[in-house]
Formats: sequence, C-alpha cells, structure tokens
Amino acid sequence: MADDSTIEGRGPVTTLATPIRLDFDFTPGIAQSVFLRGLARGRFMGQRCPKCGKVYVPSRGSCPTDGVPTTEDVELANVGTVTTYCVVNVPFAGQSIEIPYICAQVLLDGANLSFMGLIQEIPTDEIRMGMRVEAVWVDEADLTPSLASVKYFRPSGEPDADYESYKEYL
Amino acid sequence: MAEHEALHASHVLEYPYSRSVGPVIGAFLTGLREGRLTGVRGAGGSVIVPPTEYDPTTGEDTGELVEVGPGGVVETWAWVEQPLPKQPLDHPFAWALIRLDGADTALLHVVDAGDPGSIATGDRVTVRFRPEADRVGSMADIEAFVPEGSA
Amino acid sequence: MAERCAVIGVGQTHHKAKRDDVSIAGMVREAAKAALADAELTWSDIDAVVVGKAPDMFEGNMMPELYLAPALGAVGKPMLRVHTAGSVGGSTALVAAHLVKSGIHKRVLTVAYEKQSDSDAMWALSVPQPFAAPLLAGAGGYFAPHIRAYMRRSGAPDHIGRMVAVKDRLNAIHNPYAHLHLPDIDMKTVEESMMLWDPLRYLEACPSSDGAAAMVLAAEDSLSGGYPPAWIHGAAMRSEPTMFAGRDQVNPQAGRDCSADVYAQAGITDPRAQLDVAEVYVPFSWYEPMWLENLGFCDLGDGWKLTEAGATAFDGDIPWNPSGGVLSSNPIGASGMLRFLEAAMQVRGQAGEHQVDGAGLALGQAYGGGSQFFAMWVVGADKP
Amino acid sequence: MSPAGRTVRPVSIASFAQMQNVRRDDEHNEVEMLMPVVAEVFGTIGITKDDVDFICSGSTDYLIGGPFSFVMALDAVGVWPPRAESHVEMDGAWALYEAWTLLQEGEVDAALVYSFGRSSLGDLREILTLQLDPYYLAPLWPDTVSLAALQARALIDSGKSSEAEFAAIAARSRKDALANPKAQVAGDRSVDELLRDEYVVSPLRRHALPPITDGAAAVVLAAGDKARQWSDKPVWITGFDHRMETHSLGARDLTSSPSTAKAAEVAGVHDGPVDVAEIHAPYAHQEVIVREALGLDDSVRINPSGGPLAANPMMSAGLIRIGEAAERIRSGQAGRAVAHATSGPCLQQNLVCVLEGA
Repeated sequence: MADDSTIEGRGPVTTLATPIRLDFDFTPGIAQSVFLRGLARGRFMGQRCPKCGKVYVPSRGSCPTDGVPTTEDVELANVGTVTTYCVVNVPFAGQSIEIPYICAQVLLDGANLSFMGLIQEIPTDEIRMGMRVEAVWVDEADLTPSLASVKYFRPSGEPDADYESYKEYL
Repeated sequence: MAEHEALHASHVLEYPYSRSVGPVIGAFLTGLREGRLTGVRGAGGSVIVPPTEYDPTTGEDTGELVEVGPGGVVETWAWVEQPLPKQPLDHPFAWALIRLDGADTALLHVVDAGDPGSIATGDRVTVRFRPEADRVGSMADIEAFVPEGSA
Repeated sequence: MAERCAVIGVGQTHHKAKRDDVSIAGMVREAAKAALADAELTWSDIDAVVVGKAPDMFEGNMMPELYLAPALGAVGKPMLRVHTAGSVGGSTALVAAHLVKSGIHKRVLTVAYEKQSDSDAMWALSVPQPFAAPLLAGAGGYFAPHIRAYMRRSGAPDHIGRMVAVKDRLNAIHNPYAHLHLPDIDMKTVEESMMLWDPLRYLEACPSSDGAAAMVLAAEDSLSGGYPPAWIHGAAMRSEPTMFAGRDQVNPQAGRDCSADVYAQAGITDPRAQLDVAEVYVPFSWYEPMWLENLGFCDLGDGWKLTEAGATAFDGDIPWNPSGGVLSSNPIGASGMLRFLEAAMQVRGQAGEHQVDGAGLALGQAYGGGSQFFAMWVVGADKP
Repeated sequence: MSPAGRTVRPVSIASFAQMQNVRRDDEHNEVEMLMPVVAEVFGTIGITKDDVDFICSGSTDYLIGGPFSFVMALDAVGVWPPRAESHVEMDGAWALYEAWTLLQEGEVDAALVYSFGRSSLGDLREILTLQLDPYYLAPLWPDTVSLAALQARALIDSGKSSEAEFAAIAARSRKDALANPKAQVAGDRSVDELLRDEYVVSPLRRHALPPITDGAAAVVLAAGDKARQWSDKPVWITGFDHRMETHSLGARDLTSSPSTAKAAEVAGVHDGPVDVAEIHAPYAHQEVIVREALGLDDSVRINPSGGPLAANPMMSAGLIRIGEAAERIRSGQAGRAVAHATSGPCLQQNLVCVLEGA
C-alpha cells in the first residue's frame, strides 16, 4: 500500500492493508478419518445410522436427522448415478480444471447421500441426469487421504438409471 | 484401532485484507504519515484519540479534528518479556495506554522502555515515528513511544 | 402474553460493489442513523441493539459487535450478535422482535451488514480446509444442480430464469439504494450474458455488495416517527440438517414449515390472494419459481407459470421483490434484513417509486446456507 | 420486575451437561464432541430432541479457522423434522439468553441451548486479537493476555487489589477444582508458592491466567408444566440481563465494571441474599472487579466449581457458569445463586443471571 510518489504528492490515506494469517491444527474427526483413509486405499467408506439405517458417505460422525453416532463402517461401490449436475463455465480462484467442465451430484450404489464430483471423458453437452458413472482414481502411488485421490468420474457404460430410483437424492 | 483414529493436518487461514478507512480514521492515518497525532472533538467537547466517527461512550457524531501530543502520560502498562511474532517490537517492551497531551482518552501502543524498571504509571512518554520514507499511513508508522527525555 | 411489535424506523446504505468511502462502523452507522431518523429517535431512546452478519472472515473481525458497540450507541445496553448463514439478516430482525414481543424492551435497534470488499466473498464463503475436496464449483455451482432438478421436475421452460432476472433489475431502477441499475437489460442481454454455471448465466446471479440495513422495532406504547408502523403479524424460523438422505433441496421442508407457521400466526390461508407484496431471497433467478412453490403461492410445479404470466411483476397481482431484490443488491449479511425491511416499507407506504399501491400485508423471507435455514415475517398496516 | 415493569415468566434450568474439559481434544470434530453432551443433557431428565420447541447455540468460526462451523454442529442434535433454531456468534450464555427471551413470550415452553469451542487448534492469544478494532488495535497484534495485564496493573495502581490477592484467587480456584471431576486444572498450591511463578505479561503470573480448554456444554430450559415434569426441584431463572461497554480501552475505567453492575441491578441480584456466585473472570484479577460490581460481600461462596481458572472453554465458559450455579441449588448447597458471563477484551460485555430454588 506504500506508493512511490513523494509525501507531498500523496493524497489522504483512504485504505489500510491489514494482512491476517492464523495457523491451526485441523482434524476432521474420527468418522471422516475413516472415509479419508478409505480414499487413501482407493475405496469409498461410509457409515450407517443404527437408527434409520441410512448410509452416509462421508459421515461426519452423526446421523444428521437422528443425532446419534454412526458407528458401522460400510464399504461402497465404485459406481454410482448422476442425480443432477451443472456445467461450470466460470473461472475462479483456486480452480484447477480447464473450463467448461461438469460438476455432478453422484449417488454411489449403496449410499443414501450424493456428493459433488467432477465428470470427465464425456462432452459437456452429453451429460444427463441418471447417467451411470464410475470413479477413476489417481495412480496408486499418489493415493492420499483426500478427495484428490479421486481423479474424476466417467461414464460406466451401463444404461441410465430410472428417474424413480434417484429422485429422492437430487 | 488405527482405523478409528483422527487424522490431522495444518491449516492456514490467510487473507490480505484491504480496508477503506473513511474520513476520520483516514485523517488520523494521514497525520501519522506526516508525523502528526490527531484527535477528534466529541459532542461534549472532550478530545478522543485515536479519533472515531462516533463518541466512544454516547455514539454521537464527533466533530472537528485537533492536533494532540506528541507527548503524553502512561495511564497503565504491561511488561512483555517475550514478544509474540506479530507484535511491533522484537525485544522486551511495554504495552501502554497513553493519554496524549490535549486528549481525554488514551491510545494503546508500545513503549520501548528497555527494562521494566524504566516505566511506571504516570510517567511521561513521547512518540517516536518511523523514518518518513517508511511511513505508509498505519498505526505502525509509530515505531514506539519512549520515556520523555530519552528520544 | 406476547406484546404487539412494530417496525417504526428503517434505514439502509447505498449498496455498492465497494463502499470505499467509509469504515465498517461508518457504513453500519449510515443505516442505523437513517433508521433512527425515520423513527424520529436518538441513540439514547434505544433499549437494546441486535446485530447480524454472515461469517466474520468477510472482514477479518471476530465477534464484531464488540468493536461496533460504541458506533451503534450500545454502551450500557444489551447487545446480541446473530449468525445463521444467509438467513441471518432475517433471523436478526426476529431476535430483535422477540425482545419487544416478550415485553423485555420497548425499542430495539437491529442492524445487519456485510463489507465483503474488505476481502473476497468467494474466498470467505469457502475457505479451503485440509482434506476437503478440491474446489470444484464455486458459489453458484452449489445451487445450479438444484435449479436443474427443479426444471426437470416442473418442466419449466428455459426463459423463466431470464424473465426473473429482467423483472428484478427493472424494479431496481426505482430503488435508489440498489447496487445494480441496469435500465437497458432485456431477455436478449440476459441470454447473451456469459454462461457461468450451466444453466445459470451471469445476469441471472446476484452481485457481491457492501451495504447495511437497520430497523427500529417498538412496542405498542412506544411508537414514534412520521410513517405509520408496520405491525408484525407473524414471525418464524426453521432449520433442517444440511445434508441428509432424501433431503429435498428444491422444495425444502424447513421452508414449507416456516411459511406454514408464519401464515398461521398472520391468519393467512391463501398467500397469493391475501398478501399484497413479497420480498423474497432470490439470489439466482430460478429461486423465484422455486420459492413461489415452497411458500405456497401456487401448487407444486406451477411456480414458473406465475412468473411467466407476470403475476410477480411490479404490476402483477402479487409483486415479488419490487425493490429489485437480492439479484440487484447483495451485502450477504444484510440481504435477509433488506427483505424484511422492504416488506415493512411497503406496508408503511414509504417505498417511493417502487411502492406497491395500497400494500397492506407483506411477506419478508430470507434463507441461507444450502437452503436449510429459513426466517420469515409477515408485516401489515393494520394492528394484528 | 424488569425496568419495563414486566413480570418475569419463571423458566427453569431443567438440565445441564458439559464435556470433560481438556487442554486438547485431538480426536473429534465439533459434531463428535457435542453428541455425548447433547445426549446427556436430554438423557438425565429422560427427554428427547422432540420434546424441545427451540434450539439456540453459541460458537465462533475463528476457533476452527473456517466459516459456518455452527452449521454442521447442528448435526449433533438431528433437527429433523425441521425445528425453530438460531445461533449467536457469542458465548452460549447469550444463546441461553436468546432462548429465555423466547420462553418469556409464552408461546414455547422448552429449549435446548448448547455451545462448543476448541481453543486449542490455533494460537488463542493471536486469534482473540481479531476481536479488536480492525484499524487501530488489531494491526498491532496486542494479545488478550497483554490487555488483561494492562487492566491488572490499573487495578493494582488503584489500590483495590494486589498480586498476592490474584494468587489467592488462583489458589482457591484450583483447590476447589479438586472436587470438580470436569475441571481441567486442579491442585493445592500455596499463595507463597504461586507468587514465585514467572510473569507471562507482568503483572500477570502464570497462575493468574486461565487454561486453554476444549469444551462443550448444553442446557435444557423449561417453563410451565414441563419445568415441573422434568424436575422435582426446579431451579428458576428469576432475573437475567446483560450489558455492553465501549470497545475503546482508553475511554474506560478498567478497574470497574459498570456494565456488570447495571446488569446485576436489572437482574435483581440485590433483591435477596446470594449464597453462591459463579463468576466468569478468565483472569484472576477480573474476579475482584466483577465481585465488586455484583456487590457481593465476603460471605458469598465464589466459584465452587473452580471457575474459569480451572477450565475456560471458549464460547462455553459463560454457559457453564450458569449450569454450575444451577447445580449448586439443585444439590441443596445454595438457595439463591448468581451466574456471570463475559465477552471481549477486559470484561467488555457482561451478563448476569439470578437463579433460585423452588
């Protein structure tokens, strides 16, 4: 915010730069760590609610509707259904993918909650609700406990899912 | 059971905030850049330093700007033997509330007193600005206050 | 047992991309002083202050009610700080209303703001955290898939979103405080604007604004000001979990329950017929038809037909967002309060060029997060 | 009666629960931390989430360093079907105040209040600096301990207290904490021993500072029939108020707390004898200031739980004061108690809650 002009030539101060940096230790908690460790092995791990039986992936440790701990680990399939999507055509800070690209809600087989994933290996105008997709993982050496381990989803070649089968998971 | 232990990672929350300051704070910061200390007159006539658009007690609009300092009186102080990394001085110093000459409220800044035996409540201190070329219009344009007579 | 409560003063800033002429306190005071002036009161007449805003990371100022207390004349008074995500402006007004309705205070000042140009809204809303997914979509990318789901369910044609975008921006021309004034906007300019998150185009999305809103709420025995009071006929909030199996994000249950509650309190059985105007949180054009259904203004699947028929236009039978709405001004923390405030202005007859003739009963609605937090009130010219 | 001449509707602290206070909870996220506390606060009185009409929480995003931390925390309750729910970016004591105001209206009878905070994740002294004026104060990074030390020095200079009294308060607090299984710091050290502690920021020695604590707490409020159904011996809130002071430290008398005194007056602290006071004075010297402002004489038992010098979970420590005071009445140790909560640098904002047995 210091400028190069002379003191005399400077106008009144109108802005103040106040950079702020804080350092934290972060933990996603026990349940999400199960999910993240699964990713490091190339697997999707969810948890089941003991009360309603729904499977959450990832689980944050509780069933969001019952408020009880989800304790049973469940391994999910590598394939799922696109429930809805949008095509991202806007650049923004932190973005690492070339636009336009498809961002979809993917409902993994066996799960009761979809999550957002990148869809590739298909032209953006061919994506559709109900499309069956499979996860493509990074090379085994590059697997980490992070969603970055999932490179993207791509069409699995199976016939589209029936709207009735996923309409509650939009 | 390793599967049910929590992962950890370091997390940095960082942003270079840029704040518009408005006319009153702007006048004070402009004054600092020019090596002056500025207050503002409150509705009841008292002089508020550092100046705000509002009286710190009643919320009423403040009025004309007035020059204060450069000396003042230590109202209270606290000795920091181990400064934290982001604090203004990297050697032991005192935080102090300083009522500048001509002001009715006290300003928070640091006093570069050397050792805790060289500062006491009621002591007179005076401002030490950074060199003119280094001043940008921020509180850090004041390098520190120092015991009067030692400047 | 509850006391009657009314809005007796309103104030707002000129909303802009960057209010680079003021400090945070200066901006907030601009709205608060206008509300006091409208109520013909001074700082000392106020019993308590309730402040609301979205995440503190927007300004890098933690629990800012502490810093703002003297600027809002709150020294020696009770002061609360509300944060309920995007619905916060609405829920802040509701917390203030409860302080009066409970009989605890006579006159309460409530203020909501965001000075998002101090940082960057996109950053502050989604600060990257360890282990999280790489940032895939950005703000609109969260909502665009739900818009697509709505289109699929209702069979709404593409042009509905564009109609809302045009309608709200043309309304904003008559609101001197609105951030966006786009007199030349039409269906073609919206269609030709950049596609951001297909199906959402640039001109179908809200701006990022600096701004503040303020209101003075008062008990029945403490009214003042030149305009008639806007009486609160109903006030409600509802939340549901952010993500759960079977969650309907197009037509959230929390929104349906919240409107049912607020209508029951206000004696409303047919909102489209009984309400004269609505100010509803529509940050992306398609949320108008979605919320028309969620708020019970029509049957499920018919929201877009109301928009298409012009029912929600300024001269329609139930004008929505005559102020220009969130699509024209979006200081996030204040956006919800602006909806509540504009509803009050309508029934007080003080909305100037965007006044709906003879408005007697109005709805203010705010929602937040991923459509899981709702706040609403119904205000009327007549005493409840 | 409030200043508005209003009759206070009796509302009871029907249940209270808190997490084991620890220096650092390494394992859990907010949801996992809260779930057992919420389960306990319902379980001890045999109710479920479906029995409360309103939920209000208190927390701050800055402790975790990310926005919307309260949003996911709600999953610890399970708000389905949807519920009337609100959140303050304040200590849970103010969340309890918001819920209490709603119950005063008479339209709902029960509320869940909870709060949580992990003070251990970042550098708390730095984080709290962001509470300060962003133009004049925060850019210099004065930390919370240094500001408290300025206040302590002013108190000593005024002749109202001394370092020895600070040490005596710390010694009493940590000794009392021996009897509190949820406390984080407890022990029996003499004043002489404590006075040999090093200064962190002079005149505050190590013992005069609160510990850094991860914690969470919850309260169920009940009015009307529910209050009597859920407890044989309800503990009633008979007065409640909170007040703010200016942010400008240089425009305040740091040695007194007029906001506490005002809140005490409105809450009716002096309308009867006080047996116990739970005071949220994070720094030892602040207890002297708050006690004077509350007008408590030497017969009042202060912080039998050990107080914030024994455990100071950010965003919950105030709510815990109310819960602890209620427990003293419920257990029969007190008939009338006062709880105090504070927020901001040097006791800027203060809340006072008066509790009485049946």
